Amino acid sequence: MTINSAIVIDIIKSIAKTLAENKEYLTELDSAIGDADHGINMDRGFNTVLTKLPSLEGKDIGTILKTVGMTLVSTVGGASGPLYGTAFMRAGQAVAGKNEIDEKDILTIFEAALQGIKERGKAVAGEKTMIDALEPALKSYRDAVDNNIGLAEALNRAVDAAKEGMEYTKNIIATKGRASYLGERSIGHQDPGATSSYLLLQAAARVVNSL
Amino acid sequence: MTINSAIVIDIIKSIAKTLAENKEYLTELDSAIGDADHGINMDRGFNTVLTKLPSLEGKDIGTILKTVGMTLVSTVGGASGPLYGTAFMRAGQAVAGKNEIDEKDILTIFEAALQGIKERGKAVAGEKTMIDALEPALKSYRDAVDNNIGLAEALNRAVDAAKEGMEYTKNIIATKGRASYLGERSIGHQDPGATSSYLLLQAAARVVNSL
Amino acid sequence: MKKLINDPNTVVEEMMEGIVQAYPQYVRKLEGFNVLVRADAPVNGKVALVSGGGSGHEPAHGGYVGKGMLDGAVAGAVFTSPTPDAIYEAIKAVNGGAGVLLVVKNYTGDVMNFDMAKEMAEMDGIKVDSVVVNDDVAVENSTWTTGRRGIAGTVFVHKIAGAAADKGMTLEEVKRVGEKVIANVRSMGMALTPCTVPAAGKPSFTLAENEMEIGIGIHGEPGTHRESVKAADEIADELLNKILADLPYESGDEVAVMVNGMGGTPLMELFVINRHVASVLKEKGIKVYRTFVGEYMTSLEMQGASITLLKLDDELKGLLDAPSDTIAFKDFGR
Amino acid sequence: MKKLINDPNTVVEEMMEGIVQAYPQYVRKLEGFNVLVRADAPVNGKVALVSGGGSGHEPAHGGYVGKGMLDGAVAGAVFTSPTPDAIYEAIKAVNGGAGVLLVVKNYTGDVMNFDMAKEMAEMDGIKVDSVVVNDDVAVENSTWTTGRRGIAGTVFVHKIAGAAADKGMTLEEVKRVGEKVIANVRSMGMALTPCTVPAAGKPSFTLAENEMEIGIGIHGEPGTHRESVKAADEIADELLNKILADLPYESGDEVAVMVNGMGGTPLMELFVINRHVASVLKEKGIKVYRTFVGEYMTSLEMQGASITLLKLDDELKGLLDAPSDTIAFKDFGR
Ligand SMILES: Nc1ncnc2c1ncn2[C@@H]1O[C@H](COP(=O)(O)OP(=O)(O)O)[C@@H](O)[C@H]1O
Ligand SMILES: Nc1ncnc2c1ncn2[C@@H]1O[C@H](COP(=O)(O)OP(=O)(O)O)[C@@H](O)[C@H]1O
Ligand SMILES: [Mg+2]
Ligand SMILES: [Mg+2]
Ligand SMILES: [Mg+2]
Ligand SMILES: [Mg+2]
Repeated sequence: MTINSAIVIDIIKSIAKTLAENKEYLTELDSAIGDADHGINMDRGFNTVLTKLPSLEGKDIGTILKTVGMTLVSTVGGASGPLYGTAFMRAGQAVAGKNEIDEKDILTIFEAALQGIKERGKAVAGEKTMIDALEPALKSYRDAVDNNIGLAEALNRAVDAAKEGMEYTKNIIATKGRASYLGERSIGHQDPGATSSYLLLQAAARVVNSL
Repeated sequence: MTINSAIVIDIIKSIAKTLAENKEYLTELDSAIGDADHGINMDRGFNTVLTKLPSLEGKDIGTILKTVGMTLVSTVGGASGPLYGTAFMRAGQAVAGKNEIDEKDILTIFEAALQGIKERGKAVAGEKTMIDALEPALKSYRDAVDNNIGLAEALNRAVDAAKEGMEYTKNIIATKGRASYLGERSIGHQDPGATSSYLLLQAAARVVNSL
Repeated sequence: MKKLINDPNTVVEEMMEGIVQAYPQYVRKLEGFNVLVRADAPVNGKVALVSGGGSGHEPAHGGYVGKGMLDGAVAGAVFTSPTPDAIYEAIKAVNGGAGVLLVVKNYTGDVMNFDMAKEMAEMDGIKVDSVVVNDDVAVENSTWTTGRRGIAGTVFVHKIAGAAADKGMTLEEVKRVGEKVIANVRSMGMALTPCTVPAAGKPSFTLAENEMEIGIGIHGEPGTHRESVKAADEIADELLNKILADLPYESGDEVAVMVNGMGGTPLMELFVINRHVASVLKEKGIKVYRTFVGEYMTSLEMQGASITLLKLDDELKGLLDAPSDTIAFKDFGR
Repeated sequence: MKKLINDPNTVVEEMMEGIVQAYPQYVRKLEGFNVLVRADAPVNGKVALVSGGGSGHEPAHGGYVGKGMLDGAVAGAVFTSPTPDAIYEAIKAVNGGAGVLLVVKNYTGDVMNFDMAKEMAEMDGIKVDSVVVNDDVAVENSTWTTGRRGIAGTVFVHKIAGAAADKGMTLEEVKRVGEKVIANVRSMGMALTPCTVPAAGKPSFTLAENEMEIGIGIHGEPGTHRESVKAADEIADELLNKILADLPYESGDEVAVMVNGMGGTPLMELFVINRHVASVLKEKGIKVYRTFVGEYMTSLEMQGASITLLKLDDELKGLLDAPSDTIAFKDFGR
């Protein structure tokens, strides 16, 4: 199975919709251990992305992803803006010029994106951030691709792993981001960024599964 | 029956006690149509008066009342401070040098006090102020004295008239003092100053009745 | 009641100490009285200004003591006008031989206490005069009532009469200027939340989550009426309309604007209000000469705002632009 | 949620308009961005200072734009650090050829966004450097965390580095001065009430009538722990003790004190706090060189306070005393 530019645009729309639906939920999670804006931030960013999509129709996937990234950087703000923005920008660079991508390309995208997040945020897994959802998701996805089990199923496994990682964030102390100021008090709360990462992957998988 | 300096001091103590007991009640009345401080103001004033009483023992009644008045002026503040302060100061002037007073002297005191309040506050009866308690009280007292029915009973009648006047303040619009800013909205609420005047007369009568 | 205080009975004294500790370069306290005077008082040969009122309106009035504004500020108990003896001490301490002008807000208590102090000082041979500020248009003027209240517009009287005194004008002149400001200044306020007098321990009124109080004073009194909360622009319109109808203000007029917070209002919200005020005035052809947004005349922790317009002529403009250096009102002049 | 706003989605833009309408003599807004720069920017040959952060901290940061402090302030959404493109525009607009210093508060988001903007500006050949303020002692420092937060102490960095730039120092020198302030400034805050992000519509945490939150930041985040409310002096002690233990401060040291309100705190209460701070410092032989009491770095309508101590040497004293003229920080100098 391959994904073309039109599908990528559908995926972006699906992500935007999911984040809009979960705006309050994400903000609520952020109010427990952060500053109560994560859902608002993500929704503001992807809302602006939606307004850019018409102009991106027919463009290559690299351009689409890079534009999404730049839009997020310039509208989200906070910690998640540069992180997700960098992720999408790096993803776009990784598939520059391509009009169709397969599961291998998506692996490249995924790796580039996570690498970008790690470099920008100087964090590693286990610090109660989005990385705790994304890194296990990437691992599952890579294993699935290595075993040739098909894109849709590979994405589903990534989503499952992200969910597990997201839930795992409840058990650990935050050492990066705003929640780190809470120390022990951050335990028991699920990380908002890990949650948005899970939702984002889930929204993408949903589109691919419906193809 | 005559009243000597010691009894005057007892009366002042009784007033202080009554106002302390009614501090919250008076403040609550003032919060409905004023600025929620009348009980606090009166209590602060009479508390300071209490501290001055020891030094007043053996002094003539004029001096006692004048000192009470000056103390109220310098500790109560607000509208009630100058008004009650002036009342007591004028009362003191009216019986300057006397060590014993009878019901006629008390009539003089009462008239001087009310006159002082009216001059200081430029208000008349019917404006929803302490005058609405004091003026009918003075009238009843004067009638009683004219009919020679005795000091205690005369004071009791004054208290009854003050109570009626105080209750009447519920039915009228304030045109003086802070409550006047409420216009129509002041109707239905009892005036705090009329209430403290009633309480003050009641406390005085109580002492005289117990002689 | 949650407050950062130690004891409702000593809160005013402790506040006064905190002010003097923080700003000895601006003010000193008169021993035994809750009176702040200029650090360099009395200023010889200058007309001195004394104002004051209940506490709970901070930065009024102590925050306006200094060069180009007040010489002395007298603080009563919370929301209770100060007593004549304290005002009298203030007058004596700031009198520099050219007379003293009292700037009084129009409340029965304030007027009576300041009057008594004036009488006391005059007996000492000090030249004292007073002006009474009554800028609040929420309350209808009438010969049957005590007249309008003095609220945030008072700060313009401090500033402009203060500048007049600083320029060396006589007591009569300073009074004339103060009265000109009073004749041309109009204000109105509203509250989203009530406030709690420390010694009372509970709010002076209650408002439901969707209610606001319009036409409030600055002592936690209820206002003229209650409404459902609405958008900031509509609230600003409601206040502005009453103000604009009152003087009236006409196209071509120049005004100074004050958007004042009641103590608990974030600056963000005051600026949102100012945006609309500016646009309405522009539409009406009324020129905004200068704007002041902030907390100038407050009611403890109340959330809410008042709007003040001061109609200016050349004399008032010049004095408004004169330099002032006080704790809460600094202006380099221009 | 009761607020004097029109729409949570436009509140920051409307606030910016309200600021510019009120104070055109101090600031202008960059078209298309929530960026305020000095009315006279760029100042040729002077090192320019740019700071910023989420909105909701007013008067920070726009209130500190002007002579002797910041050249530009970038406002993000409420409590959300601004985006690199806006910061980049600010840098370009204020660059007077001598380089630009970014004053960043230590939050992951702020640091990343300012870093990205710095990279963008450097690609244009603009000399940019940055300092990161981390004065909050509530959060233990550790190599395992993101380090301490930047809170009210940031205003001292604006003031002192701003004065250094105003005196004509080079970018390296201004940065050195900024870092000296950072090395010597410590703060800690607490809240009696939470605050509500307009777009969120409900408070970020809740507190019972007898509870307070200690060790809060300035974004409505929960603090380090919760306690029963106590007397102002005890609260001040709790904050002061952590601050004093941190540097440490010694007898004979000279400090500047800032008692900062969180947005909804009456000045009265801040002065009560300052009274105790002054007396504790006096007892310890620490000399208070200057004190600042007011709302400098807020969290919307939160009631609460923070205490900041800045240890001074002669250089810092001289720069602290230099004149500044901004909307919210005016100083005649001395
Ligand atoms: N250094 C970091 N690396 C990776 N993710 C991070 C880092 N810091 C924070 N995050 C993520 O960002 C999320 C918070 O985003 P958001 O609330 O939008 O920004 P802010 O914390 O600035 O308000 C956190 O839940 C966390 O997952
Ligand atoms: N002009 C006046 N003449 C007589 N009594 C007055 C006048 N103005 C106010 N009062 C009385 O004072 C009372 C209020 O006193 P208080 O609350 O102590 O002062 P304030 O109104 O300054 O807060 C009113 O209830 C009223 O009875
Ligand atoms: Mg957040
Ligand atoms: Mg009262
Ligand atoms: Mg009062
Ligand atoms: Mg944020």
